[in-house]
Amino acid sequence: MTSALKTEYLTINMGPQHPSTHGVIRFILKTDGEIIYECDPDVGYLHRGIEKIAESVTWQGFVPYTDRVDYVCAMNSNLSYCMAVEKLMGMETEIPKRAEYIRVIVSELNRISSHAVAIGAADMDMGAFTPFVHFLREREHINDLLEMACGARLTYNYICIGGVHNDLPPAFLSKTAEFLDHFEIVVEQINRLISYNQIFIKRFANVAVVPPKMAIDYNLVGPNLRGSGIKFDVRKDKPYSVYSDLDFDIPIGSGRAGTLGDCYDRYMVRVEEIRESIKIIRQCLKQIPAGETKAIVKSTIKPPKGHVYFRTETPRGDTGYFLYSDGKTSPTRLKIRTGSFTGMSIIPEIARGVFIADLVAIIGSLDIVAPELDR
Amino acid sequence: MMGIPELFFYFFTIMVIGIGCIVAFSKNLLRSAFALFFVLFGVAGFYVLLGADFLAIVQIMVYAGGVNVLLIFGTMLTSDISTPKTSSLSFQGTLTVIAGVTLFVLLAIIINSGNWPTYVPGEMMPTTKDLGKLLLKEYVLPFEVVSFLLLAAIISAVVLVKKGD
Amino acid sequence: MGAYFQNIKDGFTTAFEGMSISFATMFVRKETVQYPEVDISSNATIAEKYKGSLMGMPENYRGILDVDLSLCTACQICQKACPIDCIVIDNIKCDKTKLSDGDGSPVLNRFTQKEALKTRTVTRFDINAAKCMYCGLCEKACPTSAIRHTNQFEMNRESQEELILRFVSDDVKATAEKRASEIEAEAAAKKAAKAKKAQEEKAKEKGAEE
Amino acid sequence: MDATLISIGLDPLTAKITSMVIISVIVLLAFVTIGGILTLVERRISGFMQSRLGPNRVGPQGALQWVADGVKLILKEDLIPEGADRKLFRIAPYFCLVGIFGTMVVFPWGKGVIVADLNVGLFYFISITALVVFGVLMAGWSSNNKWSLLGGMRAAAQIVSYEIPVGMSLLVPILISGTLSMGGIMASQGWLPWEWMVFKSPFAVLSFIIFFIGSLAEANRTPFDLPEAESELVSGYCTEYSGFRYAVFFLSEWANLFVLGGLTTSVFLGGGNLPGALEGFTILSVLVYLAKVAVVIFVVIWLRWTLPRFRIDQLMSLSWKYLLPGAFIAFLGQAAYMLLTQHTPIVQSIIAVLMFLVFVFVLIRFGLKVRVSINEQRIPVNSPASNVS
Repeated sequence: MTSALKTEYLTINMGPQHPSTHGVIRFILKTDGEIIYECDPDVGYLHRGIEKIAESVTWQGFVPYTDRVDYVCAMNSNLSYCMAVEKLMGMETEIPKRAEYIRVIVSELNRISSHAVAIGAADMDMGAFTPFVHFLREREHINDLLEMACGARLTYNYICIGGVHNDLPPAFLSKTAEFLDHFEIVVEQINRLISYNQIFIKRFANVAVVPPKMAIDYNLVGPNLRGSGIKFDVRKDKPYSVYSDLDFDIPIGSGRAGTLGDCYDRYMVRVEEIRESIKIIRQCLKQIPAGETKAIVKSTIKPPKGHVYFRTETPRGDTGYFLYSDGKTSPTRLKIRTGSFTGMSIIPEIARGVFIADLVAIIGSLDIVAPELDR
Repeated sequence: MMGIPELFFYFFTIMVIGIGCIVAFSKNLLRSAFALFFVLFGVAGFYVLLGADFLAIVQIMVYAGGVNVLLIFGTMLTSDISTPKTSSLSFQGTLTVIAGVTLFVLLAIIINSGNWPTYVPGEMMPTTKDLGKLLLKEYVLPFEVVSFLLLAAIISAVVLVKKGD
Repeated sequence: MGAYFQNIKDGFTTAFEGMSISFATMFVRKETVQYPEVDISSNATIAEKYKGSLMGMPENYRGILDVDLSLCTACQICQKACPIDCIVIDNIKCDKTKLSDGDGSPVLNRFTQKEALKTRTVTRFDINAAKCMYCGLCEKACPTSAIRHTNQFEMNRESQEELILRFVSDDVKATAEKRASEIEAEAAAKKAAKAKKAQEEKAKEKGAEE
Repeated sequence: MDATLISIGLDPLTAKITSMVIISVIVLLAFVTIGGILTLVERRISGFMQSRLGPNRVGPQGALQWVADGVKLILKEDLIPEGADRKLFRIAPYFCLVGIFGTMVVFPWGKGVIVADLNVGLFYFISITALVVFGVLMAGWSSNNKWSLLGGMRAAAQIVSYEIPVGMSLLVPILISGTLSMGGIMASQGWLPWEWMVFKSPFAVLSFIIFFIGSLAEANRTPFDLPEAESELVSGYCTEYSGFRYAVFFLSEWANLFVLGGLTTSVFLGGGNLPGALEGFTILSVLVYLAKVAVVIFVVIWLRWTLPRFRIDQLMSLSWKYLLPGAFIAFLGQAAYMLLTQHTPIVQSIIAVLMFLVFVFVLIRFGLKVRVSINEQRIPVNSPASNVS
């Protein structure tokens, strides 16, 4: 009977300017009514050639560009790149202890703000605008703190090769401690507002299930991977900076509202990572030593010939920087490997046979940030 | 001197006939479906003029709001939406003409032979209560038979849809 | 069947919970900063009219770049540090102490003891504020803190041309160039004199040889 | 009015038509004002719920923002997309408008303040709003935009399927009051809260909840705003509209909010009934009525800024699996309840008072929750005390 009814597929163009694609991403959808039959992501609308630019600027001069790779968590991108260069130069051990702690504090603060945006944007895609604004309100406080540290609110350029550019202002630590006390409770309140809402759970549970094997096959990283129940975190498994001295857990998805690896798991992993980040910052605030914040680095560095690949855990997952040096003042080749790209690659697979509204949920739960995707 | 009811009567008549022509002759199927709404609405207007307020509301609610919306819905789903050029104007030879003429003649005979009450009620009297009483007392058997038929139709529709899965 | 009623119950209780929070928010302070009315330039000034909990601009805010030419040594380090080449500096050999600023006051050189400073001065110091990405690398590289970020951030201009900040006025440039040509002339004269002297000496030597 | 017009020398027919036109214009203007003010109210309330201020620049506390918005929309270019069905595209917004304004005929502004207390008033109310779905479908189809089409189809499916539970749940008040006229239903209730329709029986509560949820869906309010879900369908059926036509769509949407509040108030929440001693003060009755409507509108806005949106299949299952059986249970239960208690009005009153007390208890629970949330948000951040290093 079904074979007798020939239905034509409706081809819809979702994006590049669509409210829920978070930037300029385009999907070409073939739908049967509201059900997606085929989803073809079209990336590259925000490609700025950052990797090519790197070949024409100095090693230090590229740090501000890493802010732009992923402007939702610029600190983490800075950290990734700077640590990669430090490894290339073989000066990892020269970084002052205080600088390492400052780096961890600011990057974890930035991780919180990035996750707040990711969660809030997912809420907004589900039609709940208020939680999004509540999260942005809290993010403003983080922005204030980071602005206090470095003077900018979005593109920080605070972490530099050899440490951090300047020491933290005196009131920073006490203000951060106060903010954490405030935020820990408010984030739970916003969860009560949206994350535990029955409608919201029904929208996210059992949608776009990524089983653990598929997650590995498609090379998912970060919270998306952990949402499928795989306990892998670069901070824990290949510790860098001072993460080995800190005590924290790796939250993983458990299928608490439906199936393991569904949108709700990925979402809740982020919520719990916020809590873990709060824990990490609290420990850092206690343990931070006094002292220098920057190792002595020449104004124009020329790392030795060779190459290095360094990975850190950014909010969107395992971000890797591959650097190839010819011993010149700028990189010969630089490649950035980001979490959003792998997240995007799985969409055609999991967005088959779901509703258009579910595709929005998928994009929200995978936390795809267009600039990081296209670079 | 023409009163308000007469004015409305002529208005509705012109509307029903004129827009009925659009329904019949429009080349665009969806436009026909949209125009049908006005026809149904105009008929509801006649009911109001005849003092059948309940019937008028049911006409709007069921036919204009329900059936016609489903009709449009169905048309949208079936036809190629970007070029809706399916015409409802298609003469299929003499058979159509015969059928049309026969229908017209039959209707004319019925209208002429029937004994129609030709007065317009002066005051609009509520009909709801009487209708309810008639439906649940005198005509309860036909009423139930019709509802049984509808139930059967609904169940068969569900069964048909289920098979498609 | 249990799940059916559980759904209904959860739907109502969680909606109830959420509504209590959004209702409560109505009675808590508003975070909006009414920007032009509220002076946000520091933590103290923002507190005057604003009841929310956001901070004012910190002291190290990275706004539009400003250059203190009296400190500038025309060393061009900032130009090299800038990743997007928005700073353009031209310099010429010039005696800085004798120059005057646009308004006529003399440019004080606080580093007169350093000979190097005397010898070079900027004739062009343009910062393209439309291009600038406020990364602060120039500020960090500057050895004399001549280039620094202000806490100005309003930069609406009518054209892009106006966004190019020119710190060296034409007058100063003209004076500097004039002075430079003077110096050059002096140097040339000196050199000529030296050369003449040398020639004379050579001639003398020649003569002596002969 | 007719008499005044006849006295200045018009013949009766012209006078009647003139007065009709004048009254229509007045009602239209009143509705435009109400719709406009509601847009402002919604934006302000949403601002407050999000720790923002909302529009507060035009006029005192932003009171004239809606005028500014309206002027801006009217002055904008009226774009009709290439390949659109121009006639239908132009006519569609007015269907929405007529559907909502048509309810004005039976809209009870208070006790005895009603244009036409039709015998089938409630029924008329439900059926005339069917015009809205017509306008939405027309707009969705004629825009020649696939997102609009999806929006229009969603709207049609949604409104048609929610009309059934709404209609069914309204049978309970009809059963209790024994009439279909708006005035009659209002008159069958008292001014005390436990004399309101909603507390008359447990099944009335159930039908009230179903009616409220269903009419939210019919008015396309969150959590049922799927036809114009901005994160999914860009803007649904009004994606391609701009300028004046867009304003008409939005006006009818917010006017619909007011109509929703009015219907809920007059059918379930006691309308504009006053205590016996104050009987006859029409103005007071209208004020009481409007106050109740305002509360209902606030709740609707509040829900919109709290809840996320349903998915289309969940929306349908809510209607067919939850609301419709619930409405049937309410209807049958109410009939049984009336049969059982028809000779003991005292039991009915006791149950009504008990239910009111339950409601008060829920309100108190709610108040306590709100207090906890307020205290949580008041935990200081960036306080002067934290300035020390």
